[in-house]
Amino acid sequence: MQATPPTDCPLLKVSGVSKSFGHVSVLRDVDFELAAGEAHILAGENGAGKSTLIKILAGVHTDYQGRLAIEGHEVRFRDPSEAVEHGVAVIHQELSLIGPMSIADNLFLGRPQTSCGFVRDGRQRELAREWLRELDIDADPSTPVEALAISTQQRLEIAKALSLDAKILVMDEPTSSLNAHEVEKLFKLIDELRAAGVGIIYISHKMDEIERIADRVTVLRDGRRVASAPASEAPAEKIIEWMVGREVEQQFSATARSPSEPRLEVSEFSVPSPSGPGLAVDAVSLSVRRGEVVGVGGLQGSGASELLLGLFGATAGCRGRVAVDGQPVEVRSPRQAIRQGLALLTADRKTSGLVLPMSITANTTLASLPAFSMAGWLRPRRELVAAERHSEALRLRAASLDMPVGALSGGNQQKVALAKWLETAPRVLLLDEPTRGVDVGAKREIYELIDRWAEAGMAILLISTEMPELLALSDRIVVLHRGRIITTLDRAEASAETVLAAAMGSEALTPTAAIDA
Amino acid sequence: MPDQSPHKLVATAKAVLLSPVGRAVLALGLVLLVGVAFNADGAFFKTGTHRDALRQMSVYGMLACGMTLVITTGGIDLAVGSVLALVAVCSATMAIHWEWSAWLVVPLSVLIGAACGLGSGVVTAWLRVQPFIATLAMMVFARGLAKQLAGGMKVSTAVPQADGTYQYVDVPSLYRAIDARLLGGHVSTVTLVFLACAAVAYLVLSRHRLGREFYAIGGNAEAARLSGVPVVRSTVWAYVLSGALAGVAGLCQASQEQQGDPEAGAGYELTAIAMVVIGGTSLMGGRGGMGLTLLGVLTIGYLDKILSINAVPSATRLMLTGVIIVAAVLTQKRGRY
Amino acid sequence: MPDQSPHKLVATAKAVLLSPVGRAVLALGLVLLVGVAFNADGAFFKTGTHRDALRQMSVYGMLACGMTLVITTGGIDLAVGSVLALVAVCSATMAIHWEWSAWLVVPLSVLIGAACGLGSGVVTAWLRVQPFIATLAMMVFARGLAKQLAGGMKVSTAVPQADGTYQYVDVPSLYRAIDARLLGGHVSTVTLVFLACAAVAYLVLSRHRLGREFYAIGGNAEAARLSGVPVVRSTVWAYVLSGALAGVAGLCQASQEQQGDPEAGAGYELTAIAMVVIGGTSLMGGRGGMGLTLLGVLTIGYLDKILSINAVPSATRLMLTGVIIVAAVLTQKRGRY
Amino acid sequence: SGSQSDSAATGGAEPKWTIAMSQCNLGEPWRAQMNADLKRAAAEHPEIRLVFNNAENDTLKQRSQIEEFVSAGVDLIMVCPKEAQPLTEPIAKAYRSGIPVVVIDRQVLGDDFTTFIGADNVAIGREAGRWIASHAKPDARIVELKGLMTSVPAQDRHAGFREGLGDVGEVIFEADMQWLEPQARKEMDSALARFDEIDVVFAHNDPGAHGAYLAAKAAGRAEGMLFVGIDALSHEGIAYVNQGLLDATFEYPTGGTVAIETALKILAGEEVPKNIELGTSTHAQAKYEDE
Ligand SMILES: Nc1ncnc2c1ncn2[C@@H]1O[C@H](COP(=O)(O)OP(=O)(O)OP(=O)(O)O)[C@@H](O)[C@H]1O
Ligand SMILES: Nc1ncnc2c1ncn2[C@@H]1O[C@H](COP(=O)(O)OP(=O)(O)OP(=O)(O)O)[C@@H](O)[C@H]1O
Ligand SMILES: O[C@@H]1[C@@H](O)[C@H](O)OC[C@H]1O
Ligand SMILES: [Mg+2]
Ligand SMILES: [Mg+2]
Repeated sequence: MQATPPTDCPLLKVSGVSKSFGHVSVLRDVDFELAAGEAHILAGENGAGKSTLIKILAGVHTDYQGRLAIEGHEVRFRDPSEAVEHGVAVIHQELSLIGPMSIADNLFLGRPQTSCGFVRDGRQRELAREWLRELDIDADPSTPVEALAISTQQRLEIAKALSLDAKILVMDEPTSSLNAHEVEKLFKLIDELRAAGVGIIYISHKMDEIERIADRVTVLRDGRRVASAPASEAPAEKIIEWMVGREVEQQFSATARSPSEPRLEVSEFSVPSPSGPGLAVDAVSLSVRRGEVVGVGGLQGSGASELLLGLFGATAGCRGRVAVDGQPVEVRSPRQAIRQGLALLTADRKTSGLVLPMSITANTTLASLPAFSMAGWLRPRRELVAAERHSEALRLRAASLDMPVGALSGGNQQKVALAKWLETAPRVLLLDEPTRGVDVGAKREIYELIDRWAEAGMAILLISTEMPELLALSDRIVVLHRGRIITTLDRAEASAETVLAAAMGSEALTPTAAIDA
Repeated sequence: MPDQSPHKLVATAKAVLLSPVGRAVLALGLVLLVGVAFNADGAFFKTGTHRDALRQMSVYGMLACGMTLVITTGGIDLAVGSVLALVAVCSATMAIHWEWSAWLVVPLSVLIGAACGLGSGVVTAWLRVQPFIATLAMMVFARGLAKQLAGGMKVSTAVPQADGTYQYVDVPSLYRAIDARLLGGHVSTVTLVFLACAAVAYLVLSRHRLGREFYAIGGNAEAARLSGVPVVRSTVWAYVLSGALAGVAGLCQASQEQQGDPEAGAGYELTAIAMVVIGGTSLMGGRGGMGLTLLGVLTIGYLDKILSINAVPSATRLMLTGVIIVAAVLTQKRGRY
Repeated sequence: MPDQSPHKLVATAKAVLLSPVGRAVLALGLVLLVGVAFNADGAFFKTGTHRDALRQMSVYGMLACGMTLVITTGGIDLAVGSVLALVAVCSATMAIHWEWSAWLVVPLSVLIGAACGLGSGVVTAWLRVQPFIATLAMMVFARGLAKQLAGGMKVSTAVPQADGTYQYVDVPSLYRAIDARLLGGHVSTVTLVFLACAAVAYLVLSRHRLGREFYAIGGNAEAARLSGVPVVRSTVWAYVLSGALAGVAGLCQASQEQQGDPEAGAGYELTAIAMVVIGGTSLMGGRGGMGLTLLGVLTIGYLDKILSINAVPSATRLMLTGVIIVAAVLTQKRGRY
Repeated sequence: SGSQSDSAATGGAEPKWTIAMSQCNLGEPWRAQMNADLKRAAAEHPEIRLVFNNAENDTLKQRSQIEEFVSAGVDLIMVCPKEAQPLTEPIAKAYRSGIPVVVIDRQVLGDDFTTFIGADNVAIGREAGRWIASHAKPDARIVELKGLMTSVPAQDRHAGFREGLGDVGEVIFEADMQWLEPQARKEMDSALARFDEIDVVFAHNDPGAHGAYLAAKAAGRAEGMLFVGIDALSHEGIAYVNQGLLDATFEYPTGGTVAIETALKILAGEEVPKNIELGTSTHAQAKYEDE
């Protein structure tokens, strides 16, 4: 035990950390240092081991080799609460909120405000309200968390970590569901924390975010540290090269497309609100042509996700007309939708996208089982071939295709969800945040794939909170505001500013407001 | 806008009826309606019938209180019926054979129950055996122990002597007190004991930090752990409390039977679980509450009583029970979100 | 690198032992070891003992097969014991009293079981009542119906006549055939029936589209629905299959008892669930498989047999069962995927 | 009607008296038989209405049933108690409130009831023991399959049996089969596996003896083995004896007919004895009769 730490000793020092799951080695001899007041980016491809390193730091994984030291004192956490006691707060990649419990209870989980062991609900609500205000969350502290949109949940997760008053704040892809406005709000908070001497570890696959906040960058590849440099010596291209081991062109521009006849036609389509009376989507009409990518812009609560779910037959009580390839279709269940050639990649892979305990192969073929069975009997060989094909095309990183999807890294899970829908060879592809949590290399591959699918004649309806992605991929962007289409922008008109302005409801700013597909 | 208020009222009424509590009340209402319709020549309208109905459901109710805590964590406690028997045997030995004072017998009974719960809790939370198996093991173990301690017979006021004869002793005053009626004979003491248990369970579940942790563990154990909830310790507590409440139930059972029967409480765990679930609490954990359980206890308790006062033959009774249970919960959809 | 191979072997062995199947084998191994140690003067080493052990676990095993399917969907089927009794009564009535041919009795028995399963399935999947409650209702209903049909006594070869006397008829050849031994007397027919049931369940679960859908529903019902899985229909199928297998079990039970006892199978559901769970399948659904259940059936079946041949007194037997169950699954950590 | 209230009314005459009966459970055929016997006997008396209730093996439930009978104001209560101690008080209360109570089969404590009708299980066990002692070889190897040993009838039969057996034979295997046939077959399987020579099987009830017989039959060892049970229900034990499966069974009379006769006397105001003991009778295969 050192009495006083040497003054130059870093806030956090990770030395020689290794970790394996069974005989799969995930981290090998990793060193990492974090200084007070520093925003330190941890980058790497999907499955590189970033979250694993973070989980060691958070006291989640306790069996690892190597050492951790905080302010010169060696620590070895046995559970997450010990990490919190040592001033480490973590926002995990997978949300760790308790769905049925209220916002206030979630905020104070593990350290409730009590007197004689009894929870002081009034006090908790009061404190919660302050944190909600801080993060611009417009919700009552007694609302159950599961009723919140994912983006709100993610911001709540941030509030929860901030409220711990930590010395070390770790954020594992905290913005994967946030829109530009919300991200900017977070960065302001990060700046304040940095100024207050908090050390921040930030994991992200978004290069613009990295450029915006990085003081220092460390890159992992295949569980090894390949580089660590001050931000000034690590431009985006360099980081990507470290990550991938080769050069990847970052800027993506879609091939010029020539959309032909309408494939998906929607008129006067309304979707009831999931939370009470009223409509989440109000008489929306739009059409997507063969080979066209139509982006759907809008802020949280605009109803974009509901529109996609409604079109896919996942919500009861929708009204309106839908036609595919000129044929009116009646879609009253996802099953019917799939038969009509629709596919929906949902925004939340964990709750509605994947069956976590099932294997990669089984998830891949789940939506197209008829094609993989004869008289109901499955054909495992064929399934395997299909899974292998997608895994190669999407560069899936997994120890084996028999592995349960739940054991994959976040980005790789997303790839499996995509693979499932590709396997159905859809005519109309509905994508809700298709690259959430996906690394740059893979993201680029997905962009190229989307491009190729469009070229092959699919009609694609795309939701993305990542503005560059939305702008780069979409031939047109319809912007929703409170369930109505407020404007439609073509490629030339669309820019971050025009989309955002429309999303906030300012019709006046957009000259083409009246034009509709 | 005064013309809106009836509309609003209807909406409110609808919301209440569709809420979990509203649905549980509906289920109970349906059962009581059956009672009114088949009132066994007016027997259903006598206060004594209700006093007895409440007394009869009390022991099950105590088990259901503990079960609610465990189910909230996403677990299950199959051992409660056997723990009841074990405590009944032990308390009878202490109170009848050894003539110990109530000040010793009551706390020790609760403690024995809690110790069994501790066993189940440690095996399930710490050794990570599935709760179903861990408590099933405790269920057979406690039953065996009860039989062993009772020496294969009931522990009653006929105390076997060394020479093979029996000496008859008095029923201990503790037992008489528990089996008495209070408030002018209108309420059985065990009913009040049950209400006290329900109050304790309510306070723990809805007002205490521990209860909050039960919900968190049942809602998402991994997230709870990440948030610093001492998952193992809190889970163990849920089983300890369930065991302690089964201990209280065992004491009440022995008092009413005036003996400790090692075969007592067989199958009670299923009834207790059914009471919790029929209230609307999901076995998945993380949702529900004591209010719902109270309604569930009343629903099953009254169903049983109504069939009994009408002297419905057992085959018919079983069939009717099945049908009425389904009818009663039909409005309760499995919670999606 | 030849010097690595022993190291590799150890690693492989370790991986196998830590896999779910490996752990289930360990549990079974432990129980068999107890059998070797307490072999009841060598009775454990006689082939007949094993033939009998396998016969005795067969009826439970059939129920466990159906239970595995239901549990995979995240459900539970408490009705199997009662359905067994109902089918036992019906089959005895058809085969003994009405002297119907096996070609009618066998399919009808399976159908009656399947119909009960259909009832449970529709109530739980379509009307969305929690499986615990839906099948509990079916459990009491089927028991009541069995008693009603049997008229309060066993349906046996003593056939009551109009004048109050009894006429004795022969045990039907179907029953004799099911209760016979095959392969030179070394295997009971019911054991083969059980194996056939296990094979069917295995094929459905691991090779058929339906089984894949069961896993998907149990693993994440919402994701399954959004992937086009007909969640309601597939879930109903799980209960129908469980009911049908309980029907087979009822027929086998009646054949072995040479009568239809309306009280048969009481509590068998718990044993069947325990067999599934002790194999390592989680009650959460979405995981596990028939191989594990087979190991679970053997583990519980042999445990019972070993205690029986050693004539362990019932109190001790219960306590030992509890301890050995925990010891046997101690290595099984709760599955995190 | 679907109600169990069995008005035995034949000619539309309104029954004069209501008799309520609480049976401790109906899972055991013997108890179902008792109810059937009561019902048959009552059918001959249009002046009584007989109402049945089943306590499903739950003491406290049975206690409430008695309380319900009292509050319903029935004319006579019959009860086949699950337990002596816990039912003593409710029965006494009913009796003291002026309702005659006929206790059947199992005793209660004290004497606050009108009359007890039942057989002596020790005596029956003794009878069975004696019969075996005189029909088996002196060094017979005996298997005893006991009823649920926490219940009084099983304890009494066990004690009586050992007494009646005297020093004939040796009990080499005993197990608790909880009155259940499948359980008995299982335990007999184990006995057969352990012992190559078994001469006699005594089970505390006929289903148990039948299960044991089936086990021995399947093992090919039933020949020459004696199977003895208790109960002698016409559709069960007696049928087994008549079919040649069991060698003997000892009647454990249900007392149904006697109970109805006694009840009628009580209702008519006649004196009845406090204790009516039912005897047993032996039903053995014809081949033993000449001995
Ligand atoms: N519980 C586990 N069991 C087995 N393997 C695991 C487990 N958790 C992680 N892995 C594996 O460890 C590797 C690293 O995963 P990790 O989550 O650290 O990646 P990551 O760098 O955070 O990726 P992403 O950017 O996709 O989030 C992956 O190959 C993953 O499959
Ligand atoms: N199950 C639910 N129960 C109650 N309210 C819900 C539920 N699901 C969604 N909502 C509410 O409906 C509104 C619309 O949510 P939705 O997720 O569709 O928004 P979105 O347009 O997709 O936004 P985002 O960009 O955040 O994904 C939100 O205010 C959300 O809180
Ligand atoms: O078989 C009978 C048993 O079931 C009952 O409990 O007691 C009397 C026995 O003869
Ligand atoms: Mg990660
Ligand atoms: Mg959304």
